[in-house]
Amino acid sequence: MLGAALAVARKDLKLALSGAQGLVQTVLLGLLLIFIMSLSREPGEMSPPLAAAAIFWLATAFGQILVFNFLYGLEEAEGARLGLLLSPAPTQSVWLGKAVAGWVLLFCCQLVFAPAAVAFLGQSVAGSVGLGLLVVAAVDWGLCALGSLLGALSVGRSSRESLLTVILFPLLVPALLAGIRLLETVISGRGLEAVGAWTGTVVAFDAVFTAAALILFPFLYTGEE
Amino acid sequence: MIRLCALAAAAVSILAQYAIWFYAPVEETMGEVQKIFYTHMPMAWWSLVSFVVVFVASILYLAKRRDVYARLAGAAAELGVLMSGLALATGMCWAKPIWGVWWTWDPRLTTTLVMWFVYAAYLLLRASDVGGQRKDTVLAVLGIVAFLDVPLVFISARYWRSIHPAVLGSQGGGMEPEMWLAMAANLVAMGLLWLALLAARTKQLAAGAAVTALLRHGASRN
Amino acid sequence: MAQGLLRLCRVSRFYGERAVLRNIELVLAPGQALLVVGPNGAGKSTLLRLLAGLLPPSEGEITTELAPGEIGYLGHKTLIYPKLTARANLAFWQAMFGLPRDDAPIEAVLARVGLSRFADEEAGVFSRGMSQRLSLARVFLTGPRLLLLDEPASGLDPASAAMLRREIRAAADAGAAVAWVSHNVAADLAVCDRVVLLRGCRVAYDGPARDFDPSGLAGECVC
Amino acid sequence: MGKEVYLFAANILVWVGLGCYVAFLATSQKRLERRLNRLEILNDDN
Repeated sequence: MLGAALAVARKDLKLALSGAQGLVQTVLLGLLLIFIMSLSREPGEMSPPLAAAAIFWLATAFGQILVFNFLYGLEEAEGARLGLLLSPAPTQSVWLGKAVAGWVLLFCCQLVFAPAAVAFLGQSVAGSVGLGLLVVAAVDWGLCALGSLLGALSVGRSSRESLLTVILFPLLVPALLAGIRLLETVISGRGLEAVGAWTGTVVAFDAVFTAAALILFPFLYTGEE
Repeated sequence: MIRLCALAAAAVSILAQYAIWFYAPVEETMGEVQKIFYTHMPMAWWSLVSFVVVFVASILYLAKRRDVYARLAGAAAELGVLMSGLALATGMCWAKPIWGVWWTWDPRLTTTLVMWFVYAAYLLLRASDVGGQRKDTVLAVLGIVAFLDVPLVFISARYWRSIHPAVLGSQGGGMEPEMWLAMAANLVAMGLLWLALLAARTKQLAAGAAVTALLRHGASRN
Repeated sequence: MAQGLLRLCRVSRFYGERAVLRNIELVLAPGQALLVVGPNGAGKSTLLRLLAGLLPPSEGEITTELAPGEIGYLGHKTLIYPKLTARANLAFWQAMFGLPRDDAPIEAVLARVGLSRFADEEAGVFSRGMSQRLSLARVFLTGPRLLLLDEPASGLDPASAAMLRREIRAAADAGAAVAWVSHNVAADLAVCDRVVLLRGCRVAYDGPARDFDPSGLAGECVC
Repeated sequence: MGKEVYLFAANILVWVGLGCYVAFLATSQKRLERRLNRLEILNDDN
């Protein structure tokens, strides 16, 4: 399963980075969001770290929708989904491969979002950058686990991206809240006493939806149109 | 069965309404407004039960592939959205006079709102052509995922508030026995109504499917 | 009836209110090339997807002795990633099917379908016929015991179509079971062993190819 | 006066909400019956 998942992830990354079209759109949309949100602050004024963290995660959440629509769209263009399903690898390896590819792509996007957020929203990072990366990576995995599961919704003839957004966003609320709070802590360099509880939430979110996806994905990803 | 349930619901509802307006004592600090509690509480309760039903029916559908479970999940989700929506609305009617705001970051309120969003989206997908032939399966998966999210939403909503301490105190403290009785009456009334509506809607969806099947076999004869 | 590779027992398939296939009984035997013919909308493609296990039957049962990954499927769509080179496409499927990472078999199948010269070009620039050849190479690469082909010759020039028929015959002679949907009955009849005619959601004829009279089909089948 | 209004409002909201759902059930039932009728006419023709 891991081998096949890796093959899927590698293929998807190659396609995403060579065409670059999917990634560029995501990055542009995120930057646009951050820029527009920056209009809410008076010139010369700093956005509160909480607001900056919230905007960062909002950009990420929108980016995630595009990323997974793109990743699952790849299989639909020439019907490759049928080939994946006929391969001896378990269906879950497709989920895992897409989740990993999405995770990497999302992280790349965030590497652009983060400096943009710092610049446009007037932030200065007081906490440790390493910790920030760790937080972002952990929350991203939760987003990608769920995004990869529900991205499979958009297969077949009814690929309605707006529907994916409307169901995915409320489900992501716990992970986003945790991400916002943890990132705010990192940006403001405040004490880490509250972080324990949030870390637990993130870990629980990651674990619950990874397990759920492993069980439920084969039901979603089938040969039916 | 449905008719009986509905009749019982009507009878108990009248009793429950009487209990709200005349039987239950007026609470000292909050006054008449506290009585919203009697309509609010059953809504919140039965909406949560509806979501549990969606969850269980979805699991059963994936395991057994019987259409009746898909229909049950659909009916329960409709009731759940309706009742959690009403719970939110009545909750706001409570919050405004007592707390002075329409909305506050209370974990229970927030969880209810997020769940309302999730299941409203679920109903939206149900009405759309999502998944094509696999629609019931897709919705069953969503029904499971949505319910797994409930505790996570609740926990995160609680932590969120615990950092920004609540502006507001907790709801009414000690309750008199008459209040308990009034609440129980309302709870039972809504429960019976809930059951009647759930059964009626499930049956209706089954009838719709039966007509579809008739068309299918009719087409074969031609 | 002999135990086949794959067996359909009273299988029906519905799409919503519409029946596509009803009470289909079919056994696929190894080494046999089966031609599936019938008018448009008779359920040929659906039958192939049922055989592939891509669709669950609405009613009835499918039993198989095939392991996962032993079915090769060629559909209307080519199952190719247009942004990858022909070689990278095949290498991906090699990895997906758990085969060892090896260039030799890829070269071999590319040569077999006559694409060696274009191995390092992006598949997106290929013509329909070349894409179909690459698709065929993908199928051969995994060495399937059951080959399912959904109108493989559509859009092919006569030379490619002839190559396709040759390869299909060779695969059947090598012991694979082949099920093959076609509109070009006259040409394909010569290559296959057995014919199944679908009409009105049911099997109207199932028997040896030499006893099948395609003249009755004229006008409703050839598109 | 004043605060009781909220109690009335809450109660009315609940019953209006439930009433709307029952009305929705009734209309879909009617639609179903119409479909069934059409089906019977179709079958009589055969």
